[in-house]
Formats: sequence, structure tokens, C-alpha cells
Amino acid sequence: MHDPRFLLAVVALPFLGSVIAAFLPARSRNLASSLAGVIALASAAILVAYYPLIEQGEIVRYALPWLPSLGLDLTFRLDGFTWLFAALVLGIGALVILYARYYMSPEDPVPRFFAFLQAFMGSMVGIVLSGNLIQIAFFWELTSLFSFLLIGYWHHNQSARDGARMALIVTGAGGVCLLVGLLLLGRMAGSYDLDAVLASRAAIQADPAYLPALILILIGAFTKSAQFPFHFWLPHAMAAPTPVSAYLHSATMVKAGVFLLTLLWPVLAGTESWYLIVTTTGLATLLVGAWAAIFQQDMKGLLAYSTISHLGLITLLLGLGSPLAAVAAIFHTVNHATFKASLFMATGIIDHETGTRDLRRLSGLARFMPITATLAMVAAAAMAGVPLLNGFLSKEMFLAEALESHSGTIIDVLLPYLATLASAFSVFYSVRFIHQTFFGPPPVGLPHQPAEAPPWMRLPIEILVMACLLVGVVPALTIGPLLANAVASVLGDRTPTYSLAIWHGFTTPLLMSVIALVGGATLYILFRDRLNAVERSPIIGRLKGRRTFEAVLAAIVNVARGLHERFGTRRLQVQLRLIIITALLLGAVPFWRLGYSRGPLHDTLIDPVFGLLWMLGGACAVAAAWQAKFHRLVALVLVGGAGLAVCISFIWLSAPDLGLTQLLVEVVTLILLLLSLRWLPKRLPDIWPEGRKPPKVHVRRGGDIALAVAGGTGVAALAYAMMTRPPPHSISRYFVENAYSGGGGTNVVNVILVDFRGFDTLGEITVLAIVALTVFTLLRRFRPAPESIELPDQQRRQNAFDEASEDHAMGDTLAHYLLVPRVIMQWLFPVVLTFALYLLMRGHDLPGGGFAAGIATSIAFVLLYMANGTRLVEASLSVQPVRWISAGLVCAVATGIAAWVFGYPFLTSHSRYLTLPLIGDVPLASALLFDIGVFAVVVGTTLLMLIAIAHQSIRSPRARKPAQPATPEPQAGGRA
Amino acid sequence: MKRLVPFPLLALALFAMWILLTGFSPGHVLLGALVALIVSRTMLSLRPEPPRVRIGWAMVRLAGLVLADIVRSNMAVAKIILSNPPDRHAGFIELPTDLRSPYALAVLALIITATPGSLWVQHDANRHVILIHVLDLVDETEWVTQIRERYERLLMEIFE
Amino acid sequence: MTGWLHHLIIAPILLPLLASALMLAFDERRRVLKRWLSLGASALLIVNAAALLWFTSDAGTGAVGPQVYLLGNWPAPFGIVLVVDRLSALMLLLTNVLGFTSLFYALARWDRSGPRFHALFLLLLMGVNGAFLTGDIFNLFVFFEVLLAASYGLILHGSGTERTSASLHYITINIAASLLFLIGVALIYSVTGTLNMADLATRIARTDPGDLALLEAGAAILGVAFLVKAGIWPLSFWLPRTYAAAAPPVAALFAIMTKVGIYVILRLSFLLFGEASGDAAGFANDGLLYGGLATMVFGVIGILSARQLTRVAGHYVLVSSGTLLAGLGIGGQALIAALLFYLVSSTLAVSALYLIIEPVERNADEEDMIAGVAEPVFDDEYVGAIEEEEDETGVVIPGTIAILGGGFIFCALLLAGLPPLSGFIAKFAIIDALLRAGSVGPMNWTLIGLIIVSGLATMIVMTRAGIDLLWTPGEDAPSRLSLVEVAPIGLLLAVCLALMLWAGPVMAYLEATSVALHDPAGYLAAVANAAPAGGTRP
Amino acid sequence: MEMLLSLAIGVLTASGLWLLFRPRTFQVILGLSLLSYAVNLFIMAAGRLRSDAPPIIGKDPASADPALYADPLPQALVLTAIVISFATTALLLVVLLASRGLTGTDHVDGEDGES
Amino acid sequence: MMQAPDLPTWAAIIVGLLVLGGAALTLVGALGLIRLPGFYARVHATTLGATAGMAAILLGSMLCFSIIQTRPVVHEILIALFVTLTTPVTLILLARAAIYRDRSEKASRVSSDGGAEREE
Amino acid sequence: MTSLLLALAITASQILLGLAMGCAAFRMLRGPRAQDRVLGLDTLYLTGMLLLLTYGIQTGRTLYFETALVIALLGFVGTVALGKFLMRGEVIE
Ligand code: NA
Ligand code: NA
Repeated sequence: MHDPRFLLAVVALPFLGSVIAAFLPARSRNLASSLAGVIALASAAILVAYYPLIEQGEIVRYALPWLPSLGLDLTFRLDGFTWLFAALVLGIGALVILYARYYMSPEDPVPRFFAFLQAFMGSMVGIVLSGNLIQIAFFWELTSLFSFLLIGYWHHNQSARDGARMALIVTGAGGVCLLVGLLLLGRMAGSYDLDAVLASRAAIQADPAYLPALILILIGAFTKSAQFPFHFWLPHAMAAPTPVSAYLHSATMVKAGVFLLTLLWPVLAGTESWYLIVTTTGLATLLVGAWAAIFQQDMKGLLAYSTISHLGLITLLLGLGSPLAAVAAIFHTVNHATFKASLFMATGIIDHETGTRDLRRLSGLARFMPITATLAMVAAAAMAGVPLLNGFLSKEMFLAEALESHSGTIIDVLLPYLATLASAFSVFYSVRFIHQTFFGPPPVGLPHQPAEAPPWMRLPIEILVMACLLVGVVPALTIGPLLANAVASVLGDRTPTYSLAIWHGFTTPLLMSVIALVGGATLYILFRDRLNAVERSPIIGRLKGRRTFEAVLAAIVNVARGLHERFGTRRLQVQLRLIIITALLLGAVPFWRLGYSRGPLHDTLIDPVFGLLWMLGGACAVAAAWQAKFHRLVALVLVGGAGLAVCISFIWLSAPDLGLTQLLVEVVTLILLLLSLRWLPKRLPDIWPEGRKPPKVHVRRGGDIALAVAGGTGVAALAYAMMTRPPPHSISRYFVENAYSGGGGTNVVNVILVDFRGFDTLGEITVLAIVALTVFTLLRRFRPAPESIELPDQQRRQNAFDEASEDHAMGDTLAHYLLVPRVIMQWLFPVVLTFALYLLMRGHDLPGGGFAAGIATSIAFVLLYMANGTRLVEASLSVQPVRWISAGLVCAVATGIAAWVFGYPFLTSHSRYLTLPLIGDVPLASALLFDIGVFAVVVGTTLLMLIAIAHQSIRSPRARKPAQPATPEPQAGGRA
Repeated sequence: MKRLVPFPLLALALFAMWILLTGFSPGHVLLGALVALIVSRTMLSLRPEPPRVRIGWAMVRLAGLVLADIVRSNMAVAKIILSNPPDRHAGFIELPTDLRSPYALAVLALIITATPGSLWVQHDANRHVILIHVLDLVDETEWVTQIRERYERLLMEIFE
Repeated sequence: MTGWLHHLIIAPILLPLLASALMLAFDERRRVLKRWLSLGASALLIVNAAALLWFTSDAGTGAVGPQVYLLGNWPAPFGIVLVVDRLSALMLLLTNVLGFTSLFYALARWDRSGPRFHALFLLLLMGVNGAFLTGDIFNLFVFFEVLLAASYGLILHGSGTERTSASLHYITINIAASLLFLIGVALIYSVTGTLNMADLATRIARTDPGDLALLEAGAAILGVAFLVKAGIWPLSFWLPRTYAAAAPPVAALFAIMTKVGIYVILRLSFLLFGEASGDAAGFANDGLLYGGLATMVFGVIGILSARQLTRVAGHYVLVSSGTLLAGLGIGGQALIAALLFYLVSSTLAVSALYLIIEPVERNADEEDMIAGVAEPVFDDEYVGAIEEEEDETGVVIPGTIAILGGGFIFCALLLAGLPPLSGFIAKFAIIDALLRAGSVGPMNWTLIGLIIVSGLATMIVMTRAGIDLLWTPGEDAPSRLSLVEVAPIGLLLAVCLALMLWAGPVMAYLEATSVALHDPAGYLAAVANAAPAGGTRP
Repeated sequence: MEMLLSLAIGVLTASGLWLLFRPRTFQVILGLSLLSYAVNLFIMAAGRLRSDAPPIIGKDPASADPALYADPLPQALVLTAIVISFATTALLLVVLLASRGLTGTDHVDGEDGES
Repeated sequence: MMQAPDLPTWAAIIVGLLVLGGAALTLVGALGLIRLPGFYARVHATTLGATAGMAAILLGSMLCFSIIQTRPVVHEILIALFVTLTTPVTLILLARAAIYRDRSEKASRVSSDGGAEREE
Repeated sequence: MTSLLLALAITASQILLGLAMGCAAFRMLRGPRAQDRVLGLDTLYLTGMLLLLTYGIQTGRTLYFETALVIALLGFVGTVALGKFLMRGEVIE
């Protein structure tokens, strides 16, 4: 096949299968498994179809543009090495699928399982076929994700959940490091394209970022390949269904790390740091894994540690940096995949058939399941490195390399001994694995009576064991060409001559092998009885990896919580102080850099009245600040005084509109605040007797005073600096010049509000509308505090008085109180309305306008409410504030949109004079219509808010009824 | 007419107010009339006690009396404030009244309160007694008779 | 964009305003009508935003570049202008997608937990859209107030103690920030005499040196107001709490709120204090960088210490803001483009997360779900499955859980920046840009480190939460999950998937956006040359 | 006058800030009122001080001379600001009431700590 | 700020006297607010400014603007009317409230063995 | 000359009114009881209105008239509310 496009299919097919499987019904296990199998085989078939090209040493490439500006294209790339690896992934994948079909319980909803498995397979193939560094990272993280899902497949088991989580966190974290490492690598190479990277060895190794990149990439690879000290997650991943273990821990997942190391070997290997880090890590892993495997009681645990050990071996080989070692690494990768997969599957059969994997409980199974026993024995022999099996060949290569001198360090000296020792351990646990399971007396008290597994379930093992044998016996005819392709594409012109012969004569490696075999077997015979009593591995059992993992996580969280307490707050006061401090500091920075100076203008002469005004205004403000805690009403009155000073200042500063509006707003705000005062708690005296405040309080208040004074000073300084500077050439000149000619009004401020910047006003009335709706909504569910539900003290006393005195009926005190005021206030209502209409009408030319008119109108209503009480007013008048709001908004927007009809943008005003008989020129401005909209919204909103608050007084008697004791909070729709 | 303009006095007052505010022009006469008509009708829904007012000389006489009293008491109170005589003593007086119309009572309240030195505090509708505070109380009965003679009679004439 | 099409620029503001104004005319009994009205308006807003994006990108025929709308037909520096360029079109589209999905989700039941939900919701959209469109700093203030007011209403929607208490803080803090906003605007106006952003840009270049300090002080104080909204540390403690208190669809829409602050900082810093303005710009950039890094650290700490998923989400919002601010502080064309990608992706992710939290937690057994990763799970070395009797048969996952689980995993991946959704591309693009700079400074490394750490923290916590909530077998049957709840989450995730698949064109758009931001000449020219309709005013 | 007005703004700001930092919601509301006075005057100050020059022009073109009038723009901005701060104050007030009803305290943090 | 409209001398004198007199009367009333003991006495003081003081200033204003605009300007009447209508309302309401509070305070003083009452 | 006289008279009366406002403010600050303060505020408003009227005369503009009118017509509403609150414990029943 020459069309590179099918490479995409190799990766895409498993994902497609995954999606299909996800939607299959839970019970369709035959369909799900056959579909998965077919897909794996189809992908594999495409791969096989590319073999002729690969054999010729060609590299198949297919790129789809994806993120070209960042040098990221979806690139698939197939060479000898990746072909071999992909074949392994897909081939073993197909076998695992077949195996899983029989392994998984009929009750198990396997479509989900196969969905995850295929997605995992796709991700793994994705890593292998990636022609781009980022794409590798992409699929890399996907394998972490899907392995998480696979390990946690039986998530109703605690161990599965924990194992999955640990695997994800460790490998995911490694993956992120890998991403950065690869990004650095790409930066050094000038491209993320793999071929470009592979071609820039010299540039990369000379780059100062080489070491950080190397470390980051190695962290990624080591976590994935369970290298010491990151190995601890792998044994816990055994909580996965056995087919998953067979797959993840033989050909995929853990192999991704060594795959990457092999792939990047040409550019990364050969430096001293590479040698030191990779070799040391590999060696440590090799020994630790082998040692721990000896002491496992769980068959899968033993295999897991053995996997760790073998991965260490491969890593060690890659770390050595010599081409021959690389060849051995590639070869061992393949070999390990075959025998380890078959061993896992055999373990699965035993578990399946006997109900346990405990080496201490199992015994003499060979007579119950002879075929499985045979297969397992062969595979275990391969693992131990027994001649005529594939494991022997690669281990011989390893031992030969161990004898070579690579760096002249102590590692060179120690390596032969340690390699032999590790091999002996390997023999030790292999023998134990086989002997304790299959030999000895028949087992007692197993959950199930052991029996041979169904033939289809054995078939994958048979195929794999056959492969072990064939490679072991006739390597050159079987694996030879494939390995040659792979080696050539990794090593290129550094490809060494190597021999795949079974017999090299009596060499030192052979001697080491023999020592290992004999030593391992001897050790087993010596210690076999004691092993069963071991709870955890001696020496390294103290390296409690997972415990450390959890402890580290816990420490992180505890530290985080401590820091969060320390550097965060829930308190409003602190947050407000921080905002003001920040503003003060940032506002001061420019003056600190450039210096503060007043402007060149002289102060204008102080008007004595203005001075008097602000003496009392300032006194009111300060006094209000002082009184607000214990004397709310007093503070309110004082703020009113300061407000009046502000209003008069506006007039003095040539802003009649502002004075007018501010006054009206003052009145409404005062009423609002008074309305709310009734619902606030009674002020209790200071909790500290006068003068006995704790020093902390003094300090805090002192700080607040300092901050307040600093803020006041800062704002004053800014204001002074502004006012003493000559005004810039402002855009407002245009407003004055065009207010009448273009806007049809003589009150420039109002023309700005309804025309030049009418859009602001539209937003402003929207704010009003929103706030009113919110207030209304909030008050519909308002529940006063229990002690406020009572009638105010005054009313209770007055009612009591009414009741007690003979010539008073209930409510007479109030009636007498309001008799005269009521008459006047009632008849003022139409007067105020008229005045409001007047303000509305004249706004465009003189101070006034829709807002002022609207507020005045609502004050008129408040007057009525105060005089007559809510019930009486609402019995006679029906005000529908929300309708007013709606109509006002629609009116304002419609006025704006009307301009569209004439081809002008939104809010384009139109004003002209209509000459009517008798009356003369009548100004007709669309702006007036807009202002009417504003008026309606303001009336609606102000009324809605005032009335909503006022209504609480009528509502509360209902709440006061004894029938309703403290009801639980009605949290409709809340998260209950 | 009554149906169209239910409160003619109010409408008139509003119209006058409009003209005072806007100035006299044909357009504003029309607009003012319109506003006065419409706004005065809002009182309909409030259903106030129907005011009965007799327009006549009594009103003018009352106005004159009140103005004169206000000027006089202004001087008196200013003197009190500036000299602050130690023998001044203030106090409440109770004033029985025959007035029943709330409008008449309101106008009396306005007069009493607008006159410096006296302050309407409340009217007990059950006992028909008005409570007044006086700044410089020399003779309680004199106050009572003065108010009854000078104001109450005229008010009865106008409102009842 | 000529003729009637031109009015599309203002439609994102008028459409929701009109729809909500009409809705107010109907009372609460006409719920169905209101639902259709708001959903329809919201869908139209997406179409509208997409059209604007089309017209401002190269894809649009004819009118390439920023489009200007002269309100009231007044010429540029005098009247208020709306400007839609690549950046604002992008933000509009993002906003209205979030708006639509959140609104859709709310139909499940949330819109019934209080009155006037739809009107408030649309008005929030109006405020946000307006903030993205306006080219006038005071009008920006007005739209800030619109969106804030609506957000106050929406947080309180459904009432309850926590919502009320949280909103009390939220409102107070924002009022304080608004006052700072006004002070800043006043200072800037007092020096430059203009409010139009483009006009400001040209006038600032000509500022008298003696007035410079005043101008910068104005910008700095204004900046504080934006930073409060953007959620910078230490001005953002209110944020996680407020968002957690809000109803899920509201919180999901709020995901855009911090981005409004970011947008304004982005817009104004490039327009007003671009490369030319020297020291001040450098100072501001350092501030953003350090502030952003601190925010990220605080966000990570918060994520790790969170006991509820809503808190995780809230602190993730901080991390996202911090990343953007720190990135802005470092600057550079490629980085800004990457940051914009991240902005879009993380906003969608947070929104989806807020939507999915509630149904996920609804299925959980306990109220306070995340035990926290603090408590060790393992007591010792691996012992395998030998000692525990474990059930090695899978359990059928109910459809509800499967869907939720899938959605949850996707959200987690997005947040942690893992494939296959857009979070990965965003992370890649940012780190790539940070590494591509001529010399990679220590601050670049710090930012990279924090990006990685924050991703890991998110992954750790989300894994734990997901396992606890979805995998731990519960006794109760899973509660019902309606399509109305699932569809919007799916839509958001689909958008993220699409961002991944079409990362190329998206990134090309964002790169062009970044280029235009760095060289605002096009923006300035568009505003300056916008001619009133009909030559002169009528 | 400039110095006087600056001082006035400063005093209002300082009083407002002090109240803003207090723990009782009512104090905070009053503080915000005082602060908004200060800010409104500050915006006015941005247009520089002009006495007796209200921006109400005549109808003849000659009267449309900007030099004759106080800057109208800050006035328009203040009007908008007044309205908005009125609205938000009202809202905060009602939230305060609701919070007081639900939590039983008028402390800004909803729990009575030390003041 | 020293400025004033150009008026004929006679008018200027009358206006000046009216305004000054009104202001002085108002000040006297306000002084009463300080000097007079007790709330009920102070209530009366306010009325000075609200009646004669205001009237004088309004007359001055009417005269002044009538001359400036060469037409009768009488809209100040409205202010007089409104103040006259509204001031009593406030004073009545305040005075009655004060009486009530006096009474209740006395009552609670008797009942609560003279514990210091807070202001509100 | 007459103009100066008038100016002096108006300025003097403004100062007098300013002092009157000061007296009212004194009552607001001093109390001693709430109704005293409210009375002070009411007087402050009234005097402020008169001040605005003199300002109108001084500038010869009628622009400030409406503001004065607002105080005259609506200024009392706040005082009424305060008075009612003192008497009844709430403003609108
Ligand atoms: Na009196
Ligand atoms: Na009054």
C-alpha cells in the first residue's frame, strides 16, 4: 500500500470502534467484543499492508493541517521501529480482546469496557504513529486518561478507584512535564516535527535548555514506565480486570515510556547526563522491581513488580547509550511484551477458575489445568531467561552490554554483578511463580474447583507462547527482519552489527546466565518456605511509595488550606480595605515617579458663603461618620445635611440640573433609608464599657482612620491638581455649539443626556429597571428578623393607650395625629404631579427632565402613602409600576429605533417646530419622547422599590400570627 | 361640567400654577388647561371628603387678619429670641372648637402654626379639642377667646 | 457592512433590552411565552454575534476591519460609538453562546425559583454585550453598571441565606469599585477632555508632560476597578463565594464576567498605553504580571483546599484570570493570541462545569462531597485483591451517571488542560509562546510552572471529586436528568471539541486579533473616519 | 475656592471611607452615600470650577460660545452617576434587610463577631 | 463673589433692604434654634424664617426680576404658598412626636429606676 | 454704585443666611434629641432655599428658581417621614 492516508485509519479505527461500543446495549458482549476484535485486526491489516514499504526502509508520512501557525500539524509517521511497536500494540490488543470476551463475567456490561479498551488502543497507536512532538504528548495524556478508566472499570471496588486515581495522577503529572519537555525540545530543534527533531541532534545537545528538557521528558517517560521512584502506582493498577493488566503492562501504557526513550534516543542519548540519569534509574528499577517481585503473594503483584524490573532493564539498556544496547532494548521490549502478556492471561485464567491469585493458597494446579500450566511454564521460563526462549536472547544481549565499559564510572564496574544478581532474582520469582502454583499437593479450600479454561480463552496465550518459542528457537527467521527494520530506523547509520544466534559459544554472558539460573533456583529452594510468611518486601518494603504519595497529597492539601486561610478572607471589611489600599498605592505610583504638582492656575477667590456651607457640610459628614453606629437616625439626618451642602454646591458651580436632581434623590433616599430602619435590630450599647476597648480594637480603628484620612487626602490632592490646571480642549465645546442647532434644546446638559449621550441614559434607566425588579423579587420572599416582626414600640404603646382610655377607639391616636397633615398632603398630590409634568416638559431647554420629573412623581405617591397608609391608597389607586417600567423602556428604545426608518442610526434625534394656529411654534423633539420613556421608567422603578419596602409592614402581621412559628427557610429551587 | 371637572377649584389652582411656572402664552394656556383637567381628575380616585367652600369677603378678611397677626407675632418672637426674657413661660393650651370640617381645621392649623409663637399640636376628634403650644403664655383664656373670635367664626362662615 | 446590516452592531444590546422590556409587560403566569421569547432572543444573539464575527474577519466580504456605529448619528469623538472588531466580535460570540446554553439549562427548573429570571438574564447579556461593544469609557461604566445590576439580581435569584450574604459582599465591593471607576474617568477626562477611547488614544500621545502623572493616576485607579472585576488577588476573595452561591445557570453565565474585566484591560492597555508609552506601560505590565501570578497561586491554593466543587470552579476562575493577567503582563503577539484561545476555552470550561456540578452532586449521597484529598486512602503497601473480597463483575452504569460522568470527565480535562478538548491546545499555545520568546526569562518559567501546577491541582481535585461523586456506589437510585440539562452541557463541550478540531482557523483569527491589538491604527482610523449617515445631521 | 472644594471632597471621602470600613451594614450604606457625594463633586471638579455660568444657552447661534459656560459634560456624567448610585444604594439597602432577616444580624459578614 | 444685577437705584435699595431684612429675620429665627431652651420653644423660632423672612426675600426677588425682565414676575408666590402649606405639616408632626416621646420617656424613667435612656 | 450697594447687601444677606444655616446645623449636630435634629434639618433646608433665592437675585437668573421650588414643595417630605418615624416607628403603615 502506498497511500499514506490510511495511516489515519490505523489510529482512527479504534476510536471509531470505541464510540460505537459506547452506544451498544449493556448486554451485547458478543457484538462488542467481535467488533473490537475486527477493528483491531483491521488496523493491524492496514499496518501489515504498509510492510513492503517499511521493509525498503521508507518512512510513511501523512500530515493534515491542524494548527499550522504553531507548527502543529496532525502528522502520522511510520518507520521500521514504529511499525514493529504498532504491530505489537495491535496484535496483542486483538489477543487481549479475544481473551477478555471469555474472561469478563456474562453479567458485566462489557460494551463500556471495550469502548475504553479500544480508545486506549487508539491512543497508544496514536503515540506510536505520531510524527509530531505535541501530538505525542496529546496521545500520551489520552493513554493516561483511558488507563484511568480501565483501571477503575470495577469502580465499585475501593482498590480500583484508588489504583486508577493514583495511576492517573502520577502518569498525568508526568505527561504535563513531558509536554513542556517536548516543547523545549521543539524549540531547540526549531520545529515540532519529529523528523526535523531527529535530525537536530547536535543543536539539541549543545543547547543550554537540553538538560531541563531532558529531565522533563525523562520524568514523563519514567512515570509512565513505572521507573523507580515512580513505580509505586503500577502494582495498584492491578485492581484492573486482568485483560487490562495484560495489555497495559505488557505491550502498551508502561511501554509508552520506553518507546519514547527509544524514539528520542538518537537525539537525546549519548550525553553524560543522559547516561547518569537513565542508567541509574534503570538499574535501580531493575533491582528494586526484581527484589520486590520475589516477595509478592499475589500472582498479579508478582508480575507487576516483574514488569517494573524488566522496564528498568530496558531503560538501563537505553541509558547505556551504545547502539548495541539500544538494539537489545528494542528486542527486549518485544520479548517482554509477549511473555508478560501471556503470563498475565494465564494468571487471569487461574484467578478465573480458582477464584484466587494468592500464591500461598494455590498449589498443584498442573493436574487440573495442564495446558494452561504448560503455557505458563514456557512463558515464565522466557521471563527467567531460559535458553531457546525469546527472553534468553535479549537477556544475553543485555548481559553482554553489561560487561562493556561505557563511561568509566563505578557503574561500569558494578554493572556485571548487579545484572547477574537481577537475573538471579528474575529466575527466583519465575520459579516461585510456577512452582507454587502448579506443583505440589492439590489445593485445599479454593473458592472454585479448578478446571481447564475454555479453548478460546487459551488461544491468545497459545499464540503468544508460540511466538516466544519461535523467536527463541529461530530468531533470524521470525523476529530478525522486523528487528532489523526497527533498529535501522532508530539507529540509522549507527546501526551496529549484531547476531541473533542462539549459540555464541561459551562466553561470559552465558556464564552469567548460568549463574543466574542456578543461583535463582537455589535461592528459591532455600527460602521458599519462609517467603509465604513475608508480609512485605524486606528492605524496600520500607519505601512506602503509595503511602508517601498519599502523605504528600495530604500535606499539599493541608498546606494549601493553611495558606488559603492565611492569604484569603471572607470578611468584607478586609476586602474593602484592600481595595482602597490598592487604589491608593496604584494611584500614588505615578506621582512617586513623576512628582506631584498643582497646576498653574491661581485659586479663585473663596466665596464666604461657600466656605460657611462647607464648614457645616464637613461637620455634618464627620459627625455622621461618628454617629452612625449607635444613632442611626441622627446619622441619617446628618448625612442629609451634608447632602444639602452638596446640592447647594452644585448650584454654586453652575449646575442647576444637578442641584435639582440631587435634591429630589436626597428626599427619596432618605425615605428609603427610613423605611428600612424599622427592620434593623435595636442598637445595643457598646459591648465594651467606655474606655475599656481591647487594644486590638484601638489599633484597627486607628488604622481605619489613617486609611480614611489617607484616602481623603489623596482624593483631595487629585481634585486640587485637576482644578488648578487649565482645561483641555474638551469635546464638550461641541456640545455647547451644537446643542440648539443640532439637538434642538438650550439646556446643554439635558441635550447631552437625551441626545448626544442618550445611549448612556438608556443604560442608566435599564439599571434602574433591573434594580427595581431585583428589589421587588427580593422583598417578595423577605422575612424580617423575629424581633422586628413585632409592631414598633411606639405603635404598641399608642395602641395600648387607645385601648385603655375611654374616649379613644383603636387607632385614634394615629387619626388625631394625622388629621391636619393628611388633608394637606392629600391635596398636594395633584400639585406635585403638575410640578413633575412641568419639569418633564421643560427639561430640554431648562433644568428638569425626565429623571427629575419621575422622582418628583414618585415623591407625590409617597406623600399619599404616608398620609393615608398603604391599604387606603391601594384601595383607591392602582399603580402598576412594572408596566410603567416596561412601557418606559419600550418607549425609549422605540424612539431610538424610529431613526432606522429614516436611514439613520439608533437614537438619531429629530427636532423641529410645528406651527399651530393660535398657539404658534411648538417644539417637537424626538428627544422629548425619549425623555418620556425615562420618566416612565423612573416613576415605575422608584415606586416599585418604595412600595415594595413599605408593603413589608402590612405583610408582617401575617408573619406575626402564632399559627406560623419559626418556619424553616423556604428555599425554592435552592440546592436542597 | 361637574363630571368633567370634579374639582373646579383645584383645577383652577393647578392651571394658575402652570401659568405661573411657564409664563403666559397661548400654547401654555392650552397645555395648562389640559394638565389641570387631567391631573385634577386624579383626585377622583382618592375620594377625598368633598370640600365645601363659600367664596366671599370672609376669605379676604381672614387673609388680612392672618397677615397682620403674622407680622405682629414675628416681631414679638424675634424680641423674645434676642432678649430671651427669664420670666417667659411657655405652655400648652386646650381649645375647644366647634369646627368639624377637616378643611376648616386644616386652615386653622395652618394659621396657628404659621403665626410665630403658637403651634398647633393636635386635634382630638372625639372631644373636639385642639391642643396648642404657645411660646409666651400670659393668659390662657385670652388666647382661647382670641382664636375663637378672630379665626373660628370666619372659618365657620367659609367652610360650614 | 452597509445598509440595514449596519444595525447588527447595536442589535446585541437592543435585542435583549427590547425582549426583556416586553417580558415585563407580562406577569409570571405567562411563563411559556417568556421562555420562548428569551430563548429566541438568545438564539438570535448567537446568530448576530456570528454574523459580526464573520464581517470583521477576513472571511466577511467587503467590510474587513473594525466597524463603527455612531449612536445618534453624532460624529466620533462627540457622540458615543460602538465599535466591533475581531476582539469584540469574539467576546460577543462567546458571551452569547454561554448565554444561550445557560438559559437553556435554566429552563429545567431554575427559571422558576424566582420571578423575572428571563428579563434579568437577558439584561445581563445586554450589559456584557454593551461592555464589549462600546468605544467610550463612560458608556463602558454604564454598561458595567447594567451588567452588575443584572448580576446582583441573578445572584439573588432563588434567594436563601448564602445567596443574600454573598451578594451583600458582592454588591458592596462592586459599588466601591464603581466609585473608583468614576474617579478614574474623571481624572482622564480632566486631562484629555474626551471620553472616546480612540480619541483618548490620540490625545494621550499629545499629553502635556506636566499632566502625565494625573493621567496615569487616573488610568491606575480605573485599572483597580477593572482588576476587581477581573478577580486579581487580593481583590477577589468575594468571587468564589459569590459564584458558588449563585444558581448554576447564573454561575455558568458569570464565567464571562471576569473576562469583561480582562477584555477592558486588554482593550485599553493596547489602545491607550501601547508600546509608545514607555515607563508607565512597563510598570503596569509588571503589576499585571506579579498580580496575575499571585492570583494563580491563590487560585491553586483555593482549588486544593476546596471542599465543594463550586469552590473548585470559583478558584479555577481565579486561576484562569491570573493566567490571563500574568500573560498580559509578559505580552507579545503570539502570547496574546494564545491567551485569547485560553480565554475562550477556559470560559467555556468553567461554564460547563458550573452546569454539571449540580446534577452530579444531586446524585451524590452526601451533601459535603469532596472529603478532600487530605485523608489518606491507603494504609500500607499494596496487598492486592487477595485479602479483600471484591466483586469482579462490572456494574451497569445508569444512563444518567454515564452521561454525567462523561460530561464531568470532559470538564475536568478541559480545566486541567488535557486532551482531547481545547484546554490542551490552549495550554500548549501559551507555553509555546512563552518559550518562543527571544530569551525565556525567569517570569516566563514561573508562569509555565504555575500553569502546570494549576493543571495538576485541578486534575488531582477533580479526580477525587469525580470518583467520590460518581464512582462511589450509592444507595439511592440516581435522580432524573432531563435533556434540558444535558443538552447545554453537551453543546458547550461540543464547542470545545470544535475549537480543538478547528484549532487552525480559530488560532489564525486570534493571531490576526492579536496583531490588530498591537497595532491599533486600524481601530483608530475606523473610529476617526466613521461618517455620520446622510453626510450631515438632519 | 479650588482648595476649599478639594477639602470638602477630601472630608466627604474620609468620612465615607471610615464608614465603609465599619462592620454594620447601615454604616456601610451611609458611607457609600457620602462617598458618592464626594465622587460627584470630584467629577464636577474635572470640568474645572465655574460660577454663574450654567450651560443653558440661548437660541441665537452667537450664544453657543463654549467659553461662556461651565463644562456641561461632567454635569451630564454626574447626573448619570447620581441615578446609578441611587439605584445601587436602594438595592444594597434591600439586600441588607434581607440579610438581616435571614441571618439575624446586621453585621456585614452575617455573623456577629467583634466590631 | 461680589456681583449684582443692574437695577435702578430705588429698586436696588428696596431689593437690598428686603433681602437683607429677610436674611436678618431668618438669622434671628435660627439663633432662636440655638438660644431657646427646650424643643417646644425652638419650634417657634423656625417660623420666623418661614414666614416674614421668606416673604421679604421673595418680595425682593419678585421686584428684582420684574424690573430685569420688564414684566411682572410673580412665580415666587408659589414658593410662599408651598412653604406656608408644608411647614405646618412638618412642625405639627414633629411636635406631636416630641410630646409622645416625652411621655413615653417619662413613663419608662419611672418604671426603669432612672436608667440612662439612649437617644433613640 | 447702586449695583455695588446691592451686591454688598446681597452678599451680606447671604452671609447672614449662611450663619443661619450654621445655627441650624448646630442644632443638628448638638441634638440633644432626635426631634431637635430633625427640626435643625428642616430649618437647614428652608434657609438653604432662601440662600438659593438670594443667589438667583445676585446672578439675575431665574434658573435656580425651580430648585428653590423643589425645596419648598418637596423638601418637607423628608421631614414628614422623619417625624412620622419618630412618632410611629415606621414611615408608611
Ligand atoms: Na407658629
Ligand atoms: Na417646608
